Amino acid sequence: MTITETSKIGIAILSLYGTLDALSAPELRNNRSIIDPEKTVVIDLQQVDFIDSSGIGAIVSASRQKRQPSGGIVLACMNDRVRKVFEITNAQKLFHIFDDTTAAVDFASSRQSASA
Amino acid sequence: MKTILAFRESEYAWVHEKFPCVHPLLLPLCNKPFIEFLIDFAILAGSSAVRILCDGGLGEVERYCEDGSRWGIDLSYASIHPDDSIHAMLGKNRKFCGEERVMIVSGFSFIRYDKRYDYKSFVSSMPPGEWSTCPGGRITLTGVPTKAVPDWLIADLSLMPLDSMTSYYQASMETLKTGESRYVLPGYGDEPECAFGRNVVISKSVEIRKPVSIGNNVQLLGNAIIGPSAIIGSNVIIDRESSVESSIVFDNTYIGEHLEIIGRIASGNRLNDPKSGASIAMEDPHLLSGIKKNRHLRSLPRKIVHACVALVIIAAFFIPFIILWPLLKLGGHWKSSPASFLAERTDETMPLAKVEVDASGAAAAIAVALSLDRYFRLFRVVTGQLALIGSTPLLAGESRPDAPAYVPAYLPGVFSYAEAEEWAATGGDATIVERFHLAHSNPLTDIGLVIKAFINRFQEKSTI
Amino acid sequence: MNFTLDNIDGRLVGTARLEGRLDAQNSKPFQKTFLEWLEKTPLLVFDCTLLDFIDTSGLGAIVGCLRKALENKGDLKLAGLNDKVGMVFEITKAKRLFSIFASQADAASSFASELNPGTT
Amino acid sequence: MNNSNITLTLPAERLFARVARQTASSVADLVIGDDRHEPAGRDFSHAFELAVSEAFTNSVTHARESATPQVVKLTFFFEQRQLVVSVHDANDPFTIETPVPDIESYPENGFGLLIIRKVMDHVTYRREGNYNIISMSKTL
Repeated sequence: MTITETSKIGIAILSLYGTLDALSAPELRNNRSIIDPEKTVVIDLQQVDFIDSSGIGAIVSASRQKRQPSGGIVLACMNDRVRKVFEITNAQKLFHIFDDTTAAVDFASSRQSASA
Repeated sequence: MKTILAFRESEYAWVHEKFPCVHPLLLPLCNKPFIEFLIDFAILAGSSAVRILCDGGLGEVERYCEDGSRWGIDLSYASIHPDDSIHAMLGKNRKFCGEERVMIVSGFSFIRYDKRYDYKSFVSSMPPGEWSTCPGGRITLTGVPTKAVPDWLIADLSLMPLDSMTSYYQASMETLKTGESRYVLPGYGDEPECAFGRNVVISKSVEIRKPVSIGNNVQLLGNAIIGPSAIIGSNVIIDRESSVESSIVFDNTYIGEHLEIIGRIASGNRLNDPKSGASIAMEDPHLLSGIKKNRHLRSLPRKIVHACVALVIIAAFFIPFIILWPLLKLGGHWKSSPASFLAERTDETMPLAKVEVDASGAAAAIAVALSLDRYFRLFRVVTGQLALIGSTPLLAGESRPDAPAYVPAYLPGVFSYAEAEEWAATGGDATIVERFHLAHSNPLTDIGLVIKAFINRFQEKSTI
Repeated sequence: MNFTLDNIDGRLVGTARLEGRLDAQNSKPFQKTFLEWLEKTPLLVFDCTLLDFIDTSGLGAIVGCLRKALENKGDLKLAGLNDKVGMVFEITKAKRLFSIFASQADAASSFASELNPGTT
Repeated sequence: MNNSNITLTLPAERLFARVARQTASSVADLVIGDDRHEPAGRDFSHAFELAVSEAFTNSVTHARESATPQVVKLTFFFEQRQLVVSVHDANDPFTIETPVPDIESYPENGFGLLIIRKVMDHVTYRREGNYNIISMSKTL
């Protein structure tokens, strides 16, 4: 998996490419923006071609790192494969999920400024 | 145009409580799941794509509706939070909405529409904002109208909250009465107010009073009275002398003999009163029960009981068998041909010989009376492939209206439950007996039924 | 189960309070106990306020009790059926066989009002 | 691939989960045939791949430290419209009847067996000698 990190109006956007499984999950877990409890992160899942329970676990734990678990991680552009695994584990309940990165960033920034 | 259908778990929590077997969005309204009415409406209103949003699970809904190709539209699914406003929902689905006009139907409510109106023109001429509301539900439009409103354009539409069993019952009954003309309903037959599914077996003395809607694989037994205003799901048995009036019977429900179901909703073994909201789970299989694979059927104790009894029969009939079998075989009276039958897991098949004994002559008559034609099959009970008593094994590939794909209970046996009852030799009656016992029997009653089957076969054959 | 006898306008009315479940497990002993009550008076009320559950055996037992009460020139009335027990009576058509009252008091006093004034 | 078995023995290391997965996905595609372009076919293949991934990862996670390298063996076969895979390892016995994790408490683990149970039609666990065998099947 590769993670491309960009930033827009103070929000980190992590775009994941490839496979998010037990092997690649630590990479996401150890990402600086993920670890920072103050930082709101948008994770773009469009290019994730495979995710399993370890991948879900990594995203859920990323959320727990945040000061506001329900808003600290915002998910964007889930494809059908990813969405199905979220659905099975019920993890979709924990996140705000957008079908567009720009909308996700707008939401994240409004959240961040509201809590600041 | 695009449509968003948005729901919150809190709006349909009552469905989970009263009808735990069905996903609330798939709750049957007349003879179609609730969500299909909304999809139909979205299509009538000119949508090319529909997205279903929910803060709860949508897995079952997705398995049922798939990608919408059945309706010729794009159907997609997404998740929202319980406190998301319409604005927030639009934000989360910005890409889906694009630049187009969007109709948002939110809330667990039923849309009373009429397919004869031109909703498409109506929607494209409506100003943005709320179109229709009811407590807990509303239809909202975004974007600008693309047409001017002509003077003559009218469209009948209202929303009705589905917030309780009472309102659900009302909506179902209303749909049954006005259904065909207003909505897109499945069903066969030219008779108005009378929708029938496939493979409905109706005994001669059954009385049907319109309006009724009956699903697939339904069996109505002697002197049953159905309707007026009866909505009966699929895989339902209404036993003898029972009547169902102004009531809804869910899929896979067995209604016992001599019952009177008036103004009720029966779902499996649960009987509900839509007026008071009272709900009772019948523990008594003679009243109502859910038709499904009886858990005892596959249980180990049952298999052991069956295997032991089979061994006893094998031992007891060994001598007559070893004498008669070579005799008949040599005389050409014993014909055995290989065949493939559906196994207990109906997606599998098993090889099983078909034995026919030409019952001319004393030896053959004795052999048949003693059920020796089934002797080899007894060994399959010991190996666990067949039950000692269960359903009549179905030939693989044979298309029978009561094939197990339609029937939730199938357990191939050496003997069939139908053979244990004198009155039910073949056809629909046999199926009903089998289904009844498959739902209610246990290892002990099985032994009694095997003996009955033996005696019946014996009497039948020895009188020929 | 508790059984009480009341004198209502000169008629002896027996009230049995049914409790919990009436099913295949306890319907036989119940019918036996009923015979003891019937010796005291043929005018009986089953107060079902505390009856939670009934199945076909229980229903059969109550219908059996009614038959015996009628044979003894009495009657058996039911009172205080909850929704669930009421539904079982309704769907099985057993409801038509019985006079059913909202409360035990209504049921008991109905025996008195049935009296023909001329005969006492 | 009726009546033919495919057996794959892999080192019990995370890296090889991908091999297990890709094999599972290829086997599923083979079985589905032309339907792999249909949504139902794709779902079947994805579900199968997911279950194999979870089972393999589970075996690797619980693999014991030992002098000899541990292996995980996968056997695929297809019979009567049913694709079956069994995953075989030499770890300590366990139970597949784990409780569903409470999502509200943001759990990190425990989803694996839940996923397997949800996406496959039949899942059985048995212990043979010193081996765990999870057998999973899905009907086309």
